[in-house]
Amino acid sequence: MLIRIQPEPFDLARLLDGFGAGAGAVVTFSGLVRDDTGTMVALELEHYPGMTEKAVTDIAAKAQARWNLIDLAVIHRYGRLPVGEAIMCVATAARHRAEAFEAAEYLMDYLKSRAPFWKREIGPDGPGQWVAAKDADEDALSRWG
Amino acid sequence: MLIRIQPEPFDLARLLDGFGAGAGAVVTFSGLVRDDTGTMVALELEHYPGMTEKAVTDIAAKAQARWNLIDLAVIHRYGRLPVGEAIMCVATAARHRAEAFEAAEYLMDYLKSRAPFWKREIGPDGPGQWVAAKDADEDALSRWG
Amino acid sequence: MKIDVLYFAWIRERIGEPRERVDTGASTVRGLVNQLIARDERYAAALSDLSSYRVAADQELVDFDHKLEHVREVAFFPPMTGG
Amino acid sequence: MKIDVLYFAWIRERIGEPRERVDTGASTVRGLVNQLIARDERYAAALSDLSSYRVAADQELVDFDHKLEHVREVAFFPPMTGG
Repeated sequence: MLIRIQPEPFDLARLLDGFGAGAGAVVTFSGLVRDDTGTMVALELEHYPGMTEKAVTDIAAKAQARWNLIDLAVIHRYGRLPVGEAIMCVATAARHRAEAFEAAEYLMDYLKSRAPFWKREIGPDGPGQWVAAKDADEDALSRWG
Repeated sequence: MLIRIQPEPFDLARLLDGFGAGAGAVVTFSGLVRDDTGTMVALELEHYPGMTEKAVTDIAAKAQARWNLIDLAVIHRYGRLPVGEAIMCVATAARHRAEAFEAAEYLMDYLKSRAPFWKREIGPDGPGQWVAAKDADEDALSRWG
Repeated sequence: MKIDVLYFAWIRERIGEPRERVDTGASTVRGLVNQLIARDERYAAALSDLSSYRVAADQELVDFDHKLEHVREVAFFPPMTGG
Repeated sequence: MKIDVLYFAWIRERIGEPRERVDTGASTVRGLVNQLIARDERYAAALSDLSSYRVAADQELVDFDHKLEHVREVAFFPPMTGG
């Protein structure tokens, strides 16, 4: 299990090198900074040092146990992330595809609403709106019982 | 949209370089040759040249339209594939994570049961059993309506 | 009418050939299957259990009632195991 | 009892500080919130609407009835937007 909370960019390709040996299925998810308005230059991610590591580790351990994963990785960045860069990624390795997909979706649902990160849009003139949490993201957790 | 049916190994990292520009979510799935019995040395994949390309392109086009994907890739190998090597991969890029995950699972479900590939286990003494299709894989298609 | 008939995986092995050209008067896939089964026991062993395999006509999956008119290529194969 | 109180995102901005040390006799998170709101309008603006934010005690999410006994660090922050 690899968990990293860091400001630096990461290399998904290097992460995947040798990842999931013995598995039949590997799923990855990458979240990228998207500019919907055409006026955003970056996202600024604030986080809660200490709690972030605990919360992410706890979420990952639950996924690992629930789906008996062969391997699992979570990398999540914070700080100022320019449009187009990766914010975070998860990778899951399991014997079969359903387990790998479900575990990756579970990780994403919980990281979205239970990992202490807060996003703010940065425009050409500086900080703009804080990104609001969506009801749909909170609701997504209910599917995991 | 990138579709490749080939015997050669592929490099997922190279595939992902620049993949999904403008997207917020990128999902990949890789299927690896797994040795459950400890006696398998490879999988041999037979396919139906001509129909394979048509079937995979058709499946990919349906996924692209249904989820309005920003980008999509399918690479599927055939021939003799040693234990541990990648058999195939899909990659999907969309604005949001639910679309990217669903499209990747749709692609996998259809490639599994509608793309004309047949797998056979190769042991130390040569060809063994043909891998039987699973009812669960056929049933998985029903969730897509 | 001459049709290219292709066989894959264990169907190919039972019949012993990957493809052949078949002269047929059958109007449907089912008629072609019956003609082949009547040839000899290799075909009977491969094609008698209709629930055990799939058929494609000109590289599209079809059912056994599919008409053969204008069809140039028919393939018989086990349920797919891609992915 | 002295507790480290942390603020994040727009709660931090409204209060004007990322953290402070608070001397409190409150027995629950709710009591601490009421004590802070009573201080001045910056705290009232940040913390009056209980439905708009979350609380962690010693880095675990808790509800407003959570007991403060043995708690050393309380954090107030908006719903998370990770991923």
